[in-house]
Amino acid sequence: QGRDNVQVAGSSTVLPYASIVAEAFGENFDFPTPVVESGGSSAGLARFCEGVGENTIDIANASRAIREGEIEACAANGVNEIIEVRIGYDGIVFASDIDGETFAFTPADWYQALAAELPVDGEMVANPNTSWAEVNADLPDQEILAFIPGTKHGTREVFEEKVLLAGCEETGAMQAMMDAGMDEDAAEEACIDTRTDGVSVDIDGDYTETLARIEANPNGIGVFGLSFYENNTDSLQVATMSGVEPSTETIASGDYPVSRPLYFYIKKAHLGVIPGLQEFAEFFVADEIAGPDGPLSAYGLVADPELAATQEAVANGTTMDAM
Amino acid sequence: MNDMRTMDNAVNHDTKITARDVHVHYGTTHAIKGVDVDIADRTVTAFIGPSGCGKSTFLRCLNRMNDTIPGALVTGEIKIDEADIYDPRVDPVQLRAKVGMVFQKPNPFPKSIYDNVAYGPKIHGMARNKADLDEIVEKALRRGAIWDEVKDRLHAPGTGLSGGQQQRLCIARAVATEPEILLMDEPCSALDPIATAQVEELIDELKQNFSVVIVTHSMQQAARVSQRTAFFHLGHLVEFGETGKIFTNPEDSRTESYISGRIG
Amino acid sequence: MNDMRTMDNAVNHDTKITARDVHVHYGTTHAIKGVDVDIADRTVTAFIGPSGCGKSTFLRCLNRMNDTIPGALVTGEIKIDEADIYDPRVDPVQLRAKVGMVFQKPNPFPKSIYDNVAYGPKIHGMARNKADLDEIVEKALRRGAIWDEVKDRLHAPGTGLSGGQQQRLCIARAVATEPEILLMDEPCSALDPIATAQVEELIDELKQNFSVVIVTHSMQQAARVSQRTAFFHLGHLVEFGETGKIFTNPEDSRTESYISGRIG
Amino acid sequence: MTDITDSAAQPERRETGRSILEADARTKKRNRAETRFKAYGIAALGVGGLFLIALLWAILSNGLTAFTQTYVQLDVPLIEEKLDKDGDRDPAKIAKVSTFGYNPLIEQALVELVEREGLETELEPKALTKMLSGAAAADIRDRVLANPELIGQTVSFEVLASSRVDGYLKGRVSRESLARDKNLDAEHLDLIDALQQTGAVEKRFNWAFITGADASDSRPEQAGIGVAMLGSLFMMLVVLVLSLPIGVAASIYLEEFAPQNRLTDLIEVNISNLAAVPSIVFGILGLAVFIQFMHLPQSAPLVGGLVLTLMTLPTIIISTRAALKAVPPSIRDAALGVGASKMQSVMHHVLPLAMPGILTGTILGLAQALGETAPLLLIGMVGYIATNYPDGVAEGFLAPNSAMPAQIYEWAKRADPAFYERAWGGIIVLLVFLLAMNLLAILLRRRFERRW
Amino acid sequence: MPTLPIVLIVLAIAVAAYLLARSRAQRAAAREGRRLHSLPNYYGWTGALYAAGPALLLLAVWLVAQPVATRMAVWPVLEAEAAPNAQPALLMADVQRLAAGIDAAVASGRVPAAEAGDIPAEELRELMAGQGVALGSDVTPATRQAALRWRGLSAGGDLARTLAVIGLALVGAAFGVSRAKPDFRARNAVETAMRGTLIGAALLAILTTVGIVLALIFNTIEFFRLYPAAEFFFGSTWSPSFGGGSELGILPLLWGTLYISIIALLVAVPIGLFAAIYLAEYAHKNVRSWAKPMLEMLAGIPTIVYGLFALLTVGPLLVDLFGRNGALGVNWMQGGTAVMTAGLVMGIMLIPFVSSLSDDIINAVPQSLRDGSLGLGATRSETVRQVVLPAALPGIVGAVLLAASRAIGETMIVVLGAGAAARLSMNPFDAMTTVTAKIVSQLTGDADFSSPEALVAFALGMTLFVITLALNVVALWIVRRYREQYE
Ligand SMILES: Nc1ncnc2c1ncn2[C@@H]1O[C@H](COP(=O)(O)OP(=O)(O)OP(=O)(O)O)[C@@H](O)[C@H]1O
Ligand SMILES: Nc1ncnc2c1ncn2[C@@H]1O[C@H](COP(=O)(O)OP(=O)(O)OP(=O)(O)O)[C@@H](O)[C@H]1O
Ligand SMILES: [Mg+2]
Ligand SMILES: [Mg+2]
Ligand SMILES: O=P([O-])([O-])[O-]
Repeated sequence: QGRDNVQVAGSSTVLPYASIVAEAFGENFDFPTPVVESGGSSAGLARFCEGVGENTIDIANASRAIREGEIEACAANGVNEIIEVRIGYDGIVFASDIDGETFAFTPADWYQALAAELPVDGEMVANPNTSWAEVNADLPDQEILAFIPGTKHGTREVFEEKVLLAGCEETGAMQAMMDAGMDEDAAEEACIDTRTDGVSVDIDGDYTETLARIEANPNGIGVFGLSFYENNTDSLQVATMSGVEPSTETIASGDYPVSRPLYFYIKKAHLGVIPGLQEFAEFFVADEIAGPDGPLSAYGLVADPELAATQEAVANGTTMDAM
Repeated sequence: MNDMRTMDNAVNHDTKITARDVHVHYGTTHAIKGVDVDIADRTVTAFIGPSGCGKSTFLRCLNRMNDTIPGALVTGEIKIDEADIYDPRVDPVQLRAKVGMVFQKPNPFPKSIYDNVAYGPKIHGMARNKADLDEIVEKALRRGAIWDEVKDRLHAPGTGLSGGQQQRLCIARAVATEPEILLMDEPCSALDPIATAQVEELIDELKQNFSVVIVTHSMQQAARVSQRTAFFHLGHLVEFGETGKIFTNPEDSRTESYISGRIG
Repeated sequence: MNDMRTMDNAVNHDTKITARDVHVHYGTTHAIKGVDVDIADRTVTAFIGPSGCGKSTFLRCLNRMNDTIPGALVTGEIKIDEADIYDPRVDPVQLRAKVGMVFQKPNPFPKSIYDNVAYGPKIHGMARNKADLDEIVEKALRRGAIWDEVKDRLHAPGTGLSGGQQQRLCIARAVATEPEILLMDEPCSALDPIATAQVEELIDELKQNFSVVIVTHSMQQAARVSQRTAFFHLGHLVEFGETGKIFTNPEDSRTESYISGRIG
Repeated sequence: MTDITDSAAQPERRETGRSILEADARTKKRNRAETRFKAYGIAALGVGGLFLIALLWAILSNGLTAFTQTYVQLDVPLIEEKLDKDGDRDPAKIAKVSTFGYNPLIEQALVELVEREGLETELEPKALTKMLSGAAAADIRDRVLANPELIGQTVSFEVLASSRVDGYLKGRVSRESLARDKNLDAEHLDLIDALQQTGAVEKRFNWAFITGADASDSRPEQAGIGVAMLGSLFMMLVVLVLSLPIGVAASIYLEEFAPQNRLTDLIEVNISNLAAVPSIVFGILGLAVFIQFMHLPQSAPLVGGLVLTLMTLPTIIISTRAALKAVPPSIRDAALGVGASKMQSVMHHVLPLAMPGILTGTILGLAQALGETAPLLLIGMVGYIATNYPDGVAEGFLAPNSAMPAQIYEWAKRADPAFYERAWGGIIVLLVFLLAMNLLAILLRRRFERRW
Repeated sequence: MPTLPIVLIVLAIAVAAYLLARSRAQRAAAREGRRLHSLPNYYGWTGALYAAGPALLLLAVWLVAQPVATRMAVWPVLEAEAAPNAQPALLMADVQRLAAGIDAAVASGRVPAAEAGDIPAEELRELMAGQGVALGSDVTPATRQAALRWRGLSAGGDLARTLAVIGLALVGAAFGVSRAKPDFRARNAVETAMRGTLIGAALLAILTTVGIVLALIFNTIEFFRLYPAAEFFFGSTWSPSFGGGSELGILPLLWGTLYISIIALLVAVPIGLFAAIYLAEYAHKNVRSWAKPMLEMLAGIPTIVYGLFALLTVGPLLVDLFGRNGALGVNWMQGGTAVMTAGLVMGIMLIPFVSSLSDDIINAVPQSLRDGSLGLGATRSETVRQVVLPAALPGIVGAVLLAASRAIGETMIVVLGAGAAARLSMNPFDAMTTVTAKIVSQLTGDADFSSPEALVAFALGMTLFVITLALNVVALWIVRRYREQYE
């Protein structure tokens, strides 16, 4: 008996968007509502690459691009033709308790607040900063306590690259380290190495956990997805980064620096054979859904300026190696 | 037995236990029906009667072991040393320390033989040290007439003994705590004549200082060890008096029938 | 008892059970030491001996109830009706259906009195219908001399009976399945003389068709009911023979000492 | 036997004279220990009860609001040229109009409502729709597709208010907290207040929460736990039907029949070890064995049930074995003695006596299975799944579905705080389900309990 | 014929065999005037078992074997044309799906049965799509050929299977019925079969273990290929990172697991045990029958609730006590999430595991032992501590082990309550994490699934599995040693 519904699995970051699309798809098409599982990008891609056939999923959501090793693993199991679809961007924001102080950060502030060691006169010393005011006199005198994504999250990578590393370069710390004899890789490592004295807390869970922690500890500053923040403006206030307030507009325009693309991957072998798969994929990236005025954007997705190209690729079934 | 001495003893001693109008119900079963009895100090009192007549039940009233049977209801008055044992102020624990009991079915603890006997003395703090305790245990086992059989296996489990050995172990366990009153529910039922004689000797010895109440089916045994005998029948205490008199010249016809082997 | 008849009976019947060089070890305890015995059909054989000498142990060998004791090891040969009961092909279940047992400690099932007795007949398919079963149960309870006491409370739990009642219930339960051989481990230990007499009558009746082996501490009882008597001592079968002879003219000095009450 | 000699000298009476009314020092001490011991027991029970109350309080206070929901009474003009241009009521053509096509109608209905009630507002018609759930359009469309003859009329619908409006009426959303919310403004709230006066906006008991299906992240007000409850029900059926007999059978073998040897030890150790295996590892196992190897469908309650069965087995086995062990050997002897086989003695006597323990194991095992999420993550039962009622029993086992704890977990992660309230509401439903499920076991256990 | 009807037919035959065998045995017994060896029902059951047992077994084996055999028979058709690096399994999967799809098309009447063999390869994929059958690639003539071959073979196989299974059932039934004579040991036969079932159930545990090991082992090996084993087992730092250069030492995780479990047990065991004792020995029956199920509710609350409870209630409470400006003024605790928080809350969850099971076991200790002790003048508590508990020890240890196992395996509470910091610290007020929490997080994260950072989840699972196995061996040994058997 044939499977008649589309099966999607993967990133919990993409899940909300996928569920909105799936719901609308189920309402407006004769196909059954697709099943969207969560479980993480990695687990989703792992199942995606399990092989071809009804007992494997059709689409993997990912909050990062598929990696080389994964493509190989896919190929080894016969999943050769993969269509990559970028659905938009996820803005990453820094927010704190609504009743607390207001912050305006720069990447440099974060680097200096969270780095494990800072270069002082060519020597690496353990980070001595305990208050944001010590980092930057313009910031409130509030103890440093940051809830940052754990290393299982792709967001962490973005955070390291676009905040810590950028801050490290901005402050000249990177240069100082290299001057002190470190090679570039080691210096980069040192830049993104966060302190372990309890000031920087890794969150392996979801944004709700980060929020709960801020509620339990109002001095904390957390890292959230834009959509999450927008749904919780009653308890969170957002900080500006380098003077830019995060919003779908500022992120789409590239003014706000911290964001990452979100993807889903389609198994081409299933196109045309799993009922509704093609339609679902096209519906997902249609303007009325993923465009700037669509429900995804309303929910917090930053629409992809190159959506048209994506739509075309989906319609043509352009696979990755063909790109 | 020497009837004279029996009389003598019985008259000499004060009443230790008084029961007045005791009734016991197990749910709907009316097991004891208005029993009045006075048990004298330093005497052996035997309870006899056909199986199921309520001997064990009444015996268990005397140290409130019936408390542990769900549904058992005891009414009436039982006094030991003038104190009502069903008084709310009475601590059944202390009562039972004073009124020891050997149960009808031997129930050794699943512990070593030594620990079985040492248990009581330990909880009552009767030994100051290990040597004391060893002594108490040995003495109790000797009095229970089982020392020779178990002295080499004191640390073997008490549950691995033969039926009669378990029974004697339970006797030893009960006497180890030196109760003032000892209730023994058919203590010799699983014993051979020699062991029985040894236990009877123990009872006789205990009687010098304490009160012993013994349930027995053997009228010979009752005649041998007891000074007073109570005959129970269908929950009633039919007759109670000097052992000699009960066996030779009972007042109630039922007693007579039972003794002569006509009712059961 | 009539000695003439006893002799008579004993000679008439073939051997039902033969035991040769039976040893039983419980871990390190050597409980039975090389016992040889022939138990005749349609006879009552009494096992006597001091407490702990191995009577129960040997009895349990005869229907392989020792199998259930962890650590018990039986060696030697025991044949019933010429078949070795320790042969691997033997089904102990069938054996036990044929060789019934009354245990030393009464162990009623925590079920109703009726169900206690009906259980065996049910699993052996002895009743075609409820009426049949009722009849079997009543008959067994009557034979166990307990019918009158329990007929109004057949559906009360068997564990709520008095000690002696439980014992008789277990006897009733054992006879309900009509075994060919009945092993009774001190079946009258908790019974009053009348009940004892009734059970002895039952034994006498059973003997007409079946073999009965009874462990007893009462030499009077052994003399009353049995045709042959085996005297055990410290795991040895010291003497075995016609009951009359054992009690009047024992060959072994230990037997004599025991019977005259000198060793225990 | 004794003779007269003893009676000659009366030895010293042991100087105890222990009164039973006055405790001596040692007894007092022991009694204090006794009182303490009992107090520990009461305290333990009290602490347990306290924790339970604290948890239940947290659950109830957070979750009860999920059982009410705000609805808006709306007269929607089903304009023919928008919904059926040709006017031939061809269902296929009517279906072509997507939910987006219904939005203008709703807008219009709202504007009319405001006007009819004589209210003033500065909000744009499009902004007005923010007061309603996204589900409204879908609801109306469904009704129209079911009864095309409605087209052309103005039909009264009861539609869901948006989660923010609902939150406002429940006190979760306040005017201040809306300051930065881009979804709703204070103006909306004025309107809502006014509409509530007129009765067009109303808060009612939320049956849809108990019977409904999951909804996407943008429509918390529509989400219900009914379908997931069904998923749990089918999973629990599998668990009960498999784990109880298998668990009891395995325990009987190990406790009553198994010879004392290495194999038995191995099995025994294995079973206790399985109890310590993290539940997610059972998920890995389930994915590998049931989905990849046996090709059972993904996200199916059947697979979930199988995985949870494996996870529950150790609990049932361990408790059953403990209960079997506690049955006194004399009972077994008694049965064997009348010629019952080992099997019969176990089945007829030992097992009934061990029943309370077995049922306890079942209660705990099922409770654990019912509340477990982690393994479901790997076999595809967590996410946006519980969207449709299965048709029929076979579908119930095989069609994709979620389960209550997975649904709760999902909701707890979602961004909109309205989902958070539903997560707690879902927990209430789960606990009621748990009690209902275990009620039989609890009653049975009470019946079987006895002492011997 | 599909499987379900076959099974139903076999069961019907079994029922018939049951009735026949039973009545035959009864009649024979009546005729020969002998008693049956066993109860009549046992004869019935033997008949039924002979009928159903072998037949169903055959069916099961056949169901597994037929596709394998067919696959082997069909592969040569494909082999010639297959690309050199093509995967037989994948190609065969396509063939199988294609064959199933054609079957479905025939069944639904879209393709007349006679023409099924004539559909050209090019049209097949479309036809299949209409049928909702996913194919890996376009249909080549060889695939089509293979699929047709497959259909032919499996149709034959299905027929043979139906006949063989039903035939075997009939033969078995006949045999079973023929054995129903009075002297046949029917009970023994049935009990042997039952025993086999029991053993089977017990072996399921081993099977599960094998399954778990197999599900973990390949990825574990893969992990150790990428990451040195010595650093994994003896490394004292856990810091995975995306850029490579992760340090994946298990020690801090093991320490966290141990620490949290111990605290949880320190909470659950005394509370659970005392509650059990109180319920079994002191409480009124009505109190007990209410309190016990109530406590059991603690086991049914989803762990995420406990996690939130830890994070939002217990954590802040502990900080108020032990934190910087806490009531105790000790400044031991930096944040709300700590070993203590998670341990406490986990302990609450485990209470019913200890209390309910122990309560049952304590309740099962024979009253005569209590009487024996009380009769010596022991207080109830002395009786409980020195007589009842030792007698109930094996069961209680079982309950505690179960609780400990749950503590080791628990995730959600740790994730939310203990913080995610992997560190080796003695301070119970520090944040730490456990092996299971990391298994979940590494498995569900964003990391490349073929990277050591993701694969480490399997190695963690495997290691934990081995460690708990060792602990259980020790526990078994201890229980054996201290068991007190009553009676
Ligand atoms: N389960 C057991 N484990 C170890 N030793 C045992 C066990 N059962 C009995 N024994 C020992 O074996 C010996 C014989 O015991 P058995 O029960 O056969 O005695 P008995 O003759 O029946 O005594 P009694 O008349 O007291 O019942 C005794 O020394 C006893 O301690
Ligand atoms: N737990 C109980 N529940 C209900 N009835 C009981 C219980 N215990 C005893 N009985 C009944 O109470 C009556 C007296 O029992 P008791 O045990 O006192 O008899 P007994 O005189 O000791 O007899 P035996 O000599 O047989 O031990 C009997 O009819 C018995 O069946
Ligand atoms: Mg009695
Ligand atoms: Mg014996
Ligand atoms: O679930 P994520 O892969 O987006 O963290």
